[in-house]
Amino acid sequence: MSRLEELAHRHDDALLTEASRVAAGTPILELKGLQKNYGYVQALKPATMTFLAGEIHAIVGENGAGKSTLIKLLTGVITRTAGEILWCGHPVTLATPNEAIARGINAVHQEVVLCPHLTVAANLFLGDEVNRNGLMRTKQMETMAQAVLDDLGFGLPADVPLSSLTIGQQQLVATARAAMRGTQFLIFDEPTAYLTRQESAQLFKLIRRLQGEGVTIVYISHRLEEVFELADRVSVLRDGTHVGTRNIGDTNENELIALMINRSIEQIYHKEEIPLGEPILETRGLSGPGFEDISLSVRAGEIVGLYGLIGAGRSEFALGLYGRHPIFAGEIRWMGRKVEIRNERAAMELGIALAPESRRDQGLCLNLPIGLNINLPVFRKLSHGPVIGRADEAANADKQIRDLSIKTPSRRVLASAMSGGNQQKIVIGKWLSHGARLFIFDEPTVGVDVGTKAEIYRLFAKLLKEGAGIILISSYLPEVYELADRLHVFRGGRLVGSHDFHDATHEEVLGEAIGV
Amino acid sequence: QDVTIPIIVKDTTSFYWQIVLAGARAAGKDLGVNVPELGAQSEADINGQISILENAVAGKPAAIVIAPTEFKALGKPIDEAAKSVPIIGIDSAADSKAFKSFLTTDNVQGGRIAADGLAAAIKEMTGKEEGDVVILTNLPGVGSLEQRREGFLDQVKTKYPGLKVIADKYGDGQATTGLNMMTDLITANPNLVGVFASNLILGQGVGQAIAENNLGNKIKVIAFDSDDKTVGFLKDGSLAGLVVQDPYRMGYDGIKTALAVSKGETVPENVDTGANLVTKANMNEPKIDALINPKIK
Amino acid sequence: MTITSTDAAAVAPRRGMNILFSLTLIGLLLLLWIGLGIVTASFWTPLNISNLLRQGAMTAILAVGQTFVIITAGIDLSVGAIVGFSSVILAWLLQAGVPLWIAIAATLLLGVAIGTFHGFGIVRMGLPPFIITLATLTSLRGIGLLITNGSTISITNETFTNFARADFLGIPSLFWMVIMIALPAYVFLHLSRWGRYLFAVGSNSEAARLSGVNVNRTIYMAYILSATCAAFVGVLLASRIGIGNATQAEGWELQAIASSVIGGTSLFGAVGSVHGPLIGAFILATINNGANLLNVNSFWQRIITGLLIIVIVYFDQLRRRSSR
Amino acid sequence: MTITSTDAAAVAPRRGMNILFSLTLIGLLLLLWIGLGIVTASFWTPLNISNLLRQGAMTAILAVGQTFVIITAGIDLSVGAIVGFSSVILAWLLQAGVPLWIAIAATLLLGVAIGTFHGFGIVRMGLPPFIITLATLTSLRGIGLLITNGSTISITNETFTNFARADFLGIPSLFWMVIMIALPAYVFLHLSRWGRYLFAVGSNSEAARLSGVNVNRTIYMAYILSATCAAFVGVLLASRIGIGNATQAEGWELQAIASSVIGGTSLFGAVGSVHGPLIGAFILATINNGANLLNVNSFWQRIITGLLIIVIVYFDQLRRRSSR
Ligand SMILES: Nc1ncnc2c1ncn2[C@@H]1O[C@H](COP(=O)(O)OP(=O)(O)OP(=O)(O)O)[C@@H](O)[C@H]1O
Ligand SMILES: Nc1ncnc2c1ncn2[C@@H]1O[C@H](COP(=O)(O)OP(=O)(O)OP(=O)(O)O)[C@@H](O)[C@H]1O
Ligand SMILES: [Mg+2]
Ligand SMILES: [Mg+2]
Repeated sequence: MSRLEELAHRHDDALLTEASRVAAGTPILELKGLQKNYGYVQALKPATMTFLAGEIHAIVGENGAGKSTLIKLLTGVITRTAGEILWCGHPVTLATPNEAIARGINAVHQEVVLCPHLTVAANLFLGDEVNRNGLMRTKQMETMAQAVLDDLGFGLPADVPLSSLTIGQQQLVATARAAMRGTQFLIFDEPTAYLTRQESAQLFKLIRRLQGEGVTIVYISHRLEEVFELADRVSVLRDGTHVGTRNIGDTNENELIALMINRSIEQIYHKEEIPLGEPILETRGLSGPGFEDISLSVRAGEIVGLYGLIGAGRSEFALGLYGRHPIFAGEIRWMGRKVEIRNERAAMELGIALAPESRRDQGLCLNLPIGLNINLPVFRKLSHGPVIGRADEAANADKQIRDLSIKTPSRRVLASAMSGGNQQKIVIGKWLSHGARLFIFDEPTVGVDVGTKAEIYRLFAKLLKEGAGIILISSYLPEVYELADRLHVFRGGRLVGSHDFHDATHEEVLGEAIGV
Repeated sequence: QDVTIPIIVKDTTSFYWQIVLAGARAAGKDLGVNVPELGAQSEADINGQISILENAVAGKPAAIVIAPTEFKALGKPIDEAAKSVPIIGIDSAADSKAFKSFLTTDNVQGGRIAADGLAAAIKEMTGKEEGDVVILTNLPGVGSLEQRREGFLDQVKTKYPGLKVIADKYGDGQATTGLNMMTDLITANPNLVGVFASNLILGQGVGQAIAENNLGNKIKVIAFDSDDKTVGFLKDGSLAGLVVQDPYRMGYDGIKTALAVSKGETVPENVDTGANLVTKANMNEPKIDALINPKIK
Repeated sequence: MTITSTDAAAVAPRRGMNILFSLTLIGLLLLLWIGLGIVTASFWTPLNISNLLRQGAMTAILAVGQTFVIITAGIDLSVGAIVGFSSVILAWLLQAGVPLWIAIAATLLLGVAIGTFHGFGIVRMGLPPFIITLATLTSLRGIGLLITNGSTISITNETFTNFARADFLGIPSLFWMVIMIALPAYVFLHLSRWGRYLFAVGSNSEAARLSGVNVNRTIYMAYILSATCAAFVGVLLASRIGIGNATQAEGWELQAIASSVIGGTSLFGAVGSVHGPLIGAFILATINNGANLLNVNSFWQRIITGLLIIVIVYFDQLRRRSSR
Repeated sequence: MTITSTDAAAVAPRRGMNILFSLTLIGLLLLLWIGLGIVTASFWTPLNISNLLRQGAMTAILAVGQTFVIITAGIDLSVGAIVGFSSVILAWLLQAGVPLWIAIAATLLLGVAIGTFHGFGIVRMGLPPFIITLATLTSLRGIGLLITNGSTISITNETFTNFARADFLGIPSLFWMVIMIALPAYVFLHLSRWGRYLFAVGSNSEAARLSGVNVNRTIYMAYILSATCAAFVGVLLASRIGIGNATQAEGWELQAIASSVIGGTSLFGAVGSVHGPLIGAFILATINNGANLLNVNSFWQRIITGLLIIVIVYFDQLRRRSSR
């Protein structure tokens, strides 16, 4: 018996095992006219769907289509406005997370919802602690947690505070947690958004293993190739409406895209022939916290891609360039001139823009309006004397909302009310309006739907044509591979390989990143 | 100079107790005694004063002079302290028989004097001892203020049936609150003729309200204790009278008596240092002048 | 915070009280005023309205300053102490013969200095705002008491002490001071970029920093504004009661914070306005004024104040939640 | 909070003071004690140590209760008022002839009730903790004053009033009470899952809820514990001063919060311990005790207290940061 099953065994009770009696291939969960309104926003219009026991069911749709809303309804995070949910054939309320957990419905949410102050082990066991005589068995839980993490091949320590992990790693912890709980029905909401190929592969192995144990899986992703690799069936949501469900064998990418966005796009990766200009930025032997001896250059009109596994030091390098982290050694040359970038504002004044990796921690002021978030870097430009030009402010915000098709009724809506992908677009929009010479995009398309992705890539081309340079950090290999004029591979904080466009194969790049 | 006699007052942040301390300081200088000046930071802080007494005892002084904040609460701690150090009480009593000597002003009596002064002032203005009056207390739960209130209310009830106490209000220790309460009372009670403000801070606030509205000839105010602000109000007629005690003497004689006790001399068991009504009429008498202009520096 | 499965159903029975629930904070304040106008004869007299405006003025100004700090997710416990301390400094300078305007300017500058010190403690020394402002609270009272030797310093300058009781165009000068502070504060917080920066820092200081906001300077600014408002209130207090006394304004920090929170400011930062705390302060002043007019027993007055705070904030919360 | 590009360089000159910086909070407390032992003859006398332990005891217990609340990212401003109120209730019950143990039990139950009310206000009515506990603070003082009619109620039960003065095994009974509270509090906070839930709720209440933690119950629990600790301190205070008086313990809420924050608790929640606030409370008590022994002028005492708070928390912050 594996560690996972051993843990799952702790949860044997009637409510939980109810689902295991549902025969594979027959409905385990049915939605009948399920609906959710946020005030006037209809996030999910009456939806009728069926999930079959033991299947992997993918859900795809544009940003703001209502995917996360659906998942939150199923896990008791929010309560429905109307409709019915049938679990194992009988109606259930699923009004609280506890009820969902008790029935064996678990989810790995899009935004990591764990406690940053607690250790990894404490998070894994939260709400489900191992007790003896009323006291927690902290050591035992730590050992068990470590065993599970090792069993899943995640290679994470169990005794460090969660906040010391990167988002990708936190996502893995959330996955381990959901898998541990005697799950019958497990939902993944864009689990690979922050993962590299390596970790994604591990995750897929886990998903297949769980399926083998009879667990029903719902899998939400914007990466269609993952859907085709994993799923048995796929459902499409558009604007809160369920527009169809297909067996995976009966459909193809183009049909899904057409269903999702109601039109077709010829090509996602938009790459134009843009002549490269003078170098904008050069680094020579740059070292700082988390990266060492990095030498690279970015020319006008060039996209420089940085690829690597989680923790490879790419984000740290970007923050170092941007003056957020100190530089220990090496030099930065800007337009051929040696410069010292002491802080973020100095970087901005030079003409560098950084769209950071974590939209929650670094990118957005979540409880402030979208408009304020978009304009935050440019208020200086929007001010006449001490007072902000209200019209300019509105115009700039609305322009970005339009250009990036951010799905919101108004710029006054709080950023926290946006779907994950739309939040990501706000982070991008923030920096597009800044108008810099060098743009650093750290994981810019995390959680962004295909249609908008194509839009964003088109915007990249526009920036390049205006004479800017771009550093594109991505853990999604196809993205950097197809877009970058020059691709650098990071491993352990060092530059381990550099390639021109399509110079190396996927496998070669991956090999360098993993270090085999 | 190795004789140490600490003096513990109720509230070091009040002018009244600063005069007591000034008297004690002068005595210390005159008699060659080291006088630590201790005290809580609010008259309501009973626990704080007990702690300070405990700490003072730990320093093994020759004697301790204390003005107990609360009658009952300080009884036991003083009994306890008296086992190792002679204790001299000033200002207020405590539930203890351990005092070697006791120099008090009677706050109940002070309240009575205030009632008399108020009645006289009203009579002077309207010709009769009649009308609506209010009593304002700076803070609830403070022993001496309660005693003044008690004395005042009792005296009004028994001696001046024509005076009607229409409001009996408590503030929060702030002059501004006193000022606000007074302006509101003026608004709500057009027939108001008299006010008793039972301590210095309230005297300042209430005096200001009267001055602000120029009502010195319509509403008579008796306050308790004095400083140059309230003496100024007395002069310009915003206040009709001040009840003043002799805090300086209390401090001075307290230390003097304590030194005598520590040397084994016999001392009088009870001394009343008295309370006086100061009005515009008698404020220039030398005895009164000394009371309202204590030599504190 | 609480989730019930019957959100939709729960709304229905409330229908009858809907009007109450939809009242804005200023609506609740007006309701209080109308109620008091009905039960007391003297509430709506010009004299009483003047009194009311005067009584709420100082807390209102403190609350506005405090709000800047709270929006950055900080807290300034020292404002009450600064008020008392400033009254002492001003009285002391006047006593020493310093001309009035110079004395006032010096007092306000001291406020700036205290605010700068708070900023320094938070930004450079990494102290929690609660701790550094608590420390100043304690120390400032001590210094003030030391200067006055525990007593009060009278202010003899008549021009100055007359100011607080004067009217201008029928409105008390103290209330003009509120307007004089509130207008630029409004422009600053709601119309200028620095105001936006305060919100951004309070919401997510890392995001603000990466957006090029000078987070440290923003924090300095918030604490300087708060301390300077407090010093200004100290000047007004000195004028109103005609003395400098270090123990005055004790507990006003809680009043200011309460006004701010009643006015909708969130202690977790990034939520707040200029008008909210003003209304909050006048709600508190109205409760006291009304209780005095009605001659409510002082002890009952406390009980009622507590209950009214709960009721008012509860209605306001309901409105906010439903409007979302 | 601040990032300078010369972090590395700035560390070097500090080398000499390294020992100071690496001191834990309890190290700083011991340092204070050693220092006081050197400069005063009476500090290390058994009598004075007893005094010190007695004087810190009540704040220490309040601070532990308060810490539970702060860990959930809340605040309890009412604890001082509860202390005063409980002393009144206890004295009143005793005066009415209720047997001692029943009176104490009833007082503690009242604490539970008040805490439940706070929980209700926060969880069900959605009020900010600051507001609901401020309201109780105000109202409870009013009710207490109403019961005592503004004065005090004497307690004649000698057994009871002797208790606070008594020693047991040479240690003051009040300090035994601290131990009696601290031990179960430690087990509760650090070893039981309810303690962990407090941290989880303070860290990310949404995550806690999704994990099946009963967030509402956890919040109720924190406020009930805090209020009950306060009621217990009220009982101890009644024993110590032998009276019931509603205005006692004014400002103790700030003392308790300060002790907790000095002890390393974060007002943003999810960071805190049981020993931290205890040490914090005794640091504050030591400062007062030392100042009295050294015969420091009481105004200077305030100034020094403020400065020492800054210094101590600064060193503690430095240690925390460097140990990270
Ligand atoms: N708390 C909220 N308040 C108001 N509206 C909300 C809230 N949460 C989500 N919405 C709205 O509901 C709609 C659906 O959001 P949802 O998060 O389900 O989208 P999604 O399909 O998961 O998108 P993405 O791919 O970007 O994650 C969006 O328009 C969003 O703005
Ligand atoms: N302030 C710091 N000082 C020293 N090392 C750090 C610091 N911050 C992060 N690191 C370490 O630097 C390494 C690089 O992390 P970084 O987040 O930059 O990686 P990345 O390549 O961007 O990967 P990801 O895909 O997770 O974004 C990690 O091992 C991290 O633990
Ligand atoms: Mg989503
Ligand atoms: Mg990264």
